Amino acid sequence: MKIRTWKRMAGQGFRSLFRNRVMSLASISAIAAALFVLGLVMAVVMNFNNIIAGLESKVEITIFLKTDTHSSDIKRMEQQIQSWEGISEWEYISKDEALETWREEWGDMAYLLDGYNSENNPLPDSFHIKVQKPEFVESVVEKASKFAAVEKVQYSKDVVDSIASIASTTRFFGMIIVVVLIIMAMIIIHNTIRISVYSRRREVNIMKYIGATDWYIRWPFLIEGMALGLIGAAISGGLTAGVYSLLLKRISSSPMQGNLLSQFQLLPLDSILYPIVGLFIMVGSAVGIAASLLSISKHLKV
Amino acid sequence: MKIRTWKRMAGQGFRSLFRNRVMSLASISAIAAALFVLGLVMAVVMNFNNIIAGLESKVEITIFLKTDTHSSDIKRMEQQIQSWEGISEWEYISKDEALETWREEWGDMAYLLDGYNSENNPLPDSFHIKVQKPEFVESVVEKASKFAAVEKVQYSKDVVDSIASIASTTRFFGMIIVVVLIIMAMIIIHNTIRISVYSRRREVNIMKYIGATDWYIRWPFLIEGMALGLIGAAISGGLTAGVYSLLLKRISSSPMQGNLLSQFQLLPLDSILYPIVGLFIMVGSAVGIAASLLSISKHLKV
Amino acid sequence: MIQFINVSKVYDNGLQALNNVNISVESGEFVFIVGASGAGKSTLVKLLLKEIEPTEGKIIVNDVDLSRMKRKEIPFYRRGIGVVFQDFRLLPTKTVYENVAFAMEIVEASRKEIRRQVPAVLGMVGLASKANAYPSQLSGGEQQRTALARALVNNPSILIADEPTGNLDAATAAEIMKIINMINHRGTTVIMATHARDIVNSMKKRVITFRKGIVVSDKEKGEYFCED
Amino acid sequence: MIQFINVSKVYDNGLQALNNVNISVESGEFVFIVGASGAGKSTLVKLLLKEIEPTEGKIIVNDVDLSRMKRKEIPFYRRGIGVVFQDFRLLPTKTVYENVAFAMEIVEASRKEIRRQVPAVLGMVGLASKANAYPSQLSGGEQQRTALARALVNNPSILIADEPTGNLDAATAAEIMKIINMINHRGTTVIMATHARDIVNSMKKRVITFRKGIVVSDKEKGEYFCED
Ligand SMILES: Nc1ncnc2c1ncn2[C@@H]1O[C@H](COP(=O)(O)OP(=O)(O)OP(=O)(O)O)[C@@H](O)[C@H]1O
Ligand SMILES: Nc1ncnc2c1ncn2[C@@H]1O[C@H](COP(=O)(O)OP(=O)(O)OP(=O)(O)O)[C@@H](O)[C@H]1O
Ligand SMILES: [Mg+2]
Ligand SMILES: [Mg+2]
Repeated sequence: MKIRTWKRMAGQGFRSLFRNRVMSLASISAIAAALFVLGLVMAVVMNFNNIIAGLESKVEITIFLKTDTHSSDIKRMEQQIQSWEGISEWEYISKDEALETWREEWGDMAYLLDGYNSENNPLPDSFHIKVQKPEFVESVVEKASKFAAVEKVQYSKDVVDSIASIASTTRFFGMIIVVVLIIMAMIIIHNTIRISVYSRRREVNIMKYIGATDWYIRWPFLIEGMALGLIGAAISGGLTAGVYSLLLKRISSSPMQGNLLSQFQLLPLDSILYPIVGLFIMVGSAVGIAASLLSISKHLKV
Repeated sequence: MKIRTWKRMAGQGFRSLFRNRVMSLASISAIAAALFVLGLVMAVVMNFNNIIAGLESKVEITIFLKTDTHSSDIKRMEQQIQSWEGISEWEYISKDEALETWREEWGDMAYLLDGYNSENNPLPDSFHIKVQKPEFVESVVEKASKFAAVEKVQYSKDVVDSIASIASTTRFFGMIIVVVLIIMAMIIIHNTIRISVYSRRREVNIMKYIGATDWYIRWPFLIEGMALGLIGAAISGGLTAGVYSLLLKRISSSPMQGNLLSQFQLLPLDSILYPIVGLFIMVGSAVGIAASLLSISKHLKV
Repeated sequence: MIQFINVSKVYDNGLQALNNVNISVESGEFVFIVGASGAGKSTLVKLLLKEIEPTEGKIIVNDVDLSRMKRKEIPFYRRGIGVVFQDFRLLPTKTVYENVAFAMEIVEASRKEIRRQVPAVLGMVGLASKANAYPSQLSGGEQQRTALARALVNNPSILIADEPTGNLDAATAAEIMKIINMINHRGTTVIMATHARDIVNSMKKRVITFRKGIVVSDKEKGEYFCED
Repeated sequence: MIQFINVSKVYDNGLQALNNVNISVESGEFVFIVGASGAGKSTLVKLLLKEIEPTEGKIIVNDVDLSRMKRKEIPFYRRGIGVVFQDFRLLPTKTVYENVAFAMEIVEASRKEIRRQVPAVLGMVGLASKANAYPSQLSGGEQQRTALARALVNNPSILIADEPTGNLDAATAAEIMKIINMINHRGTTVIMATHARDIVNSMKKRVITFRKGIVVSDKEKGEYFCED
């Protein structure tokens, strides 16, 4: 097709956006609403994943050593532990250090420990190991149990299980909701573009009978559909960014800061927004184009 | 108007639902999508409220008494504590009981306590008080501090603060999201009904010029709008119920059961569904009717 | 009685469609409105239906000034007028029968009346066999006759017909004119805008001729004057 | 050359609109199609445009069998035919100028050509002053002339006009017939369905008469026979 025809088509597509304001508004708000919710769900899922990742790195395995383990044995164990797969951090804590830590932690109640000193310290020496992922816990525990000098290996099976469970449940329901919403957004967009085509079926009909080719008729609708999708994506992107940054502000100024919830740091706006807006643009324009193609096909039949 | 006219109008309204399948489908899926998300948000908010209510009842204030407080003083304090406002539970734990509890709780490490018995027990007697709402904590602490026999009053300010904060943040953002969604649903529904009116503007025009009254023209649209809203409400109600019961099933069969998350019991389907469906029906039909009235008014102008 | 007193109509785009028109039509009269394309015939019809408002002047129908009419009264006023629109204005989603029955439903006629009256009127205009066809399944002339049937079904006291024979062959047109004449003999005022010179000249009725919005002649038992 | 060979058309609802029609029209001919309302004239036009398919028989235009035509070729075939539809088929959202220009845009004419050709054609049909009006702002006859302008703007080799004078007064109708006659003299084949007996009888052209879907007469320099 000639360049002037392309220009005409883009012009037609955008003009019809304005001429059919009512319908354009409906389409755009439908797309924006669907994508906005999709964005919120994605933001929540991404934050959950982030929190989970944080929690997962906190799983700690403690290896208590038998009393009077020789320091050369401890050296050897240190070397081996370093070589194990999936270890993210490890630390050796002598029984003296442990007693000191207890004293600090107990605070007001520390006088209960007053009877102990390095001579009669009842605590054992220990290794504290963090793994990269909960999956590594089993193998680390197994290997640790084989050391002759080990008295006991302790780790929180509870925490590991429930973390894995939160992670999979969140992803599972996040996916269900996102899929439902994408399907609904598709239905709405497809329908609104069908309506737009429907409202111009007379025009399409006339164009056909005075000799317009199928693609000549199709292109303005494709352009219109894509524009609708992209405008909707832009609006929902703005909305998502706005609500999310409001949330960030609110959280950072809230009294929770510095208490037990502060370990769950929300992701910054940037790292949330880019993938979400990218997805919005893809979904918006793809659905716009697909919907246009589907919608127009019926009315093109001779 | 005569009964036969009412019948005709209901017939017209429903027939036009079917005749304008394309648009009806768009309207219904828009309403259903908006209400579905509204339902999910409500379900989450309601569960959060429930969890918060559960947590709030867990706030505990501990009053440690001076060594050798006389049992008649303790009796008197018991009586006073009972009369305080906002107390949901209280318990007196003697220092012997406390030691026993420590032994149980420490498990493996209990040998550290082996040196203590009822003769040299370093622990104090104590009262443990639970309040109905975090707001009562301050007054309870204040009153308790006034007892002469009190050594120290201890409570988790952290937990109280963060619970109040979770509660208000959840409600705040829940409300924002719900309001945004209701506004979006209104825009979509209003637009889709405007489209429906628009697609029949010719018909409306003809009716006007052959002598139909304004209300004769309006009623079928009102009926159509209300039907759209109600069908959308029914679909989204079904969807919400389906997704929620899937969630319930999944949670109850998950490995989390019995561990730290099991204290957060999800609300049963019934107590979630009735208020949500009630709201759906109200919002759906109200918006349907309002949107119809707004939409038609423009085309009724002579 | 229908009176146009010093009526002018200027459209939004500045076009003067009617210019100081004075017409008076008695109840039961038969009047042809003729004139070239664009002379203002359809504008006159639209004014009479209160579809548009005059820019100047007064229109009085049965002693009621249309500009003073309350919004709520308009539908009831229009029910007394049967109109065949130049562009038919049929509902594409309704069959011929439904299009006609529709005009009766609006005035809350009973189902029985509708079932008696609609087939009778369709028979009168020669469309009995097309009752279940949709407008898109009709020929141009059949659509025009459907519009006429709808205009007549409520026994209006005034019948306004804008070019009701434009799409009809001579034979069918003569048939239609016979029906309209009969309606007129029953006492209905008839105002008919048309280009059909044969028909105008053969009917020997009052003829009002427009040229560019001005009444250039108004004669009893008139003729269609060709201006060139 | 246009040929209808044993063409019959039965609509979905069982109505036989055309019955074994055989017609042959040479390039450059001028043919009137006449017949009562519902005789099948518009059906013939729709068949020729490949808007509908014949139930039986073959239609051959310039040696191409329409039933064999590929889907992709249809638009290009239609560009060679200018049509004035009985219901005008104007775009309500475009002005008169745009409605006509539109037909040129479709064939990818340059902006310069469009700016030269459209006003010329509008002048020819007497609508120069209405170029910026929307169809809803036109009288019935003005709409009809807009449709004619659109049909002519691409210099088609065949002009099909379905009742192109139905909404026109005698003077304007005569003007339009002069234009169509001129187009025919330039070599364009003209097929015109009409009820206007005056026009048919005054033009002394070939007349094909339909009755209930059957060709009942086909005469050079024919007359419009009134059947009653
Ligand atoms: N809505 C409108 N806005 C602007 N101009 C209009 C409008 N409607 C009609 N006109 C103009 O007013 C003039 C009179 O129009 P009208 O429809 O009354 O003519 P008419 O006598 O019915 O013609 P015809 O025989 O062709 O139907 C015409 O020039 C037309 O273009
Ligand atoms: N889509 C359709 N479905 C069913 N029947 C149809 C359809 N289109 C036309 N008809 C019928 O076919 C017959 C011929 O219609 P056609 O439009 O060809 O008539 P015509 O000769 O053009 O009449 P007019 O002069 O009134 O325009 C009519 O009886 C009409 O009711
Ligand atoms: Mg007119
Ligand atoms: Mg026809």
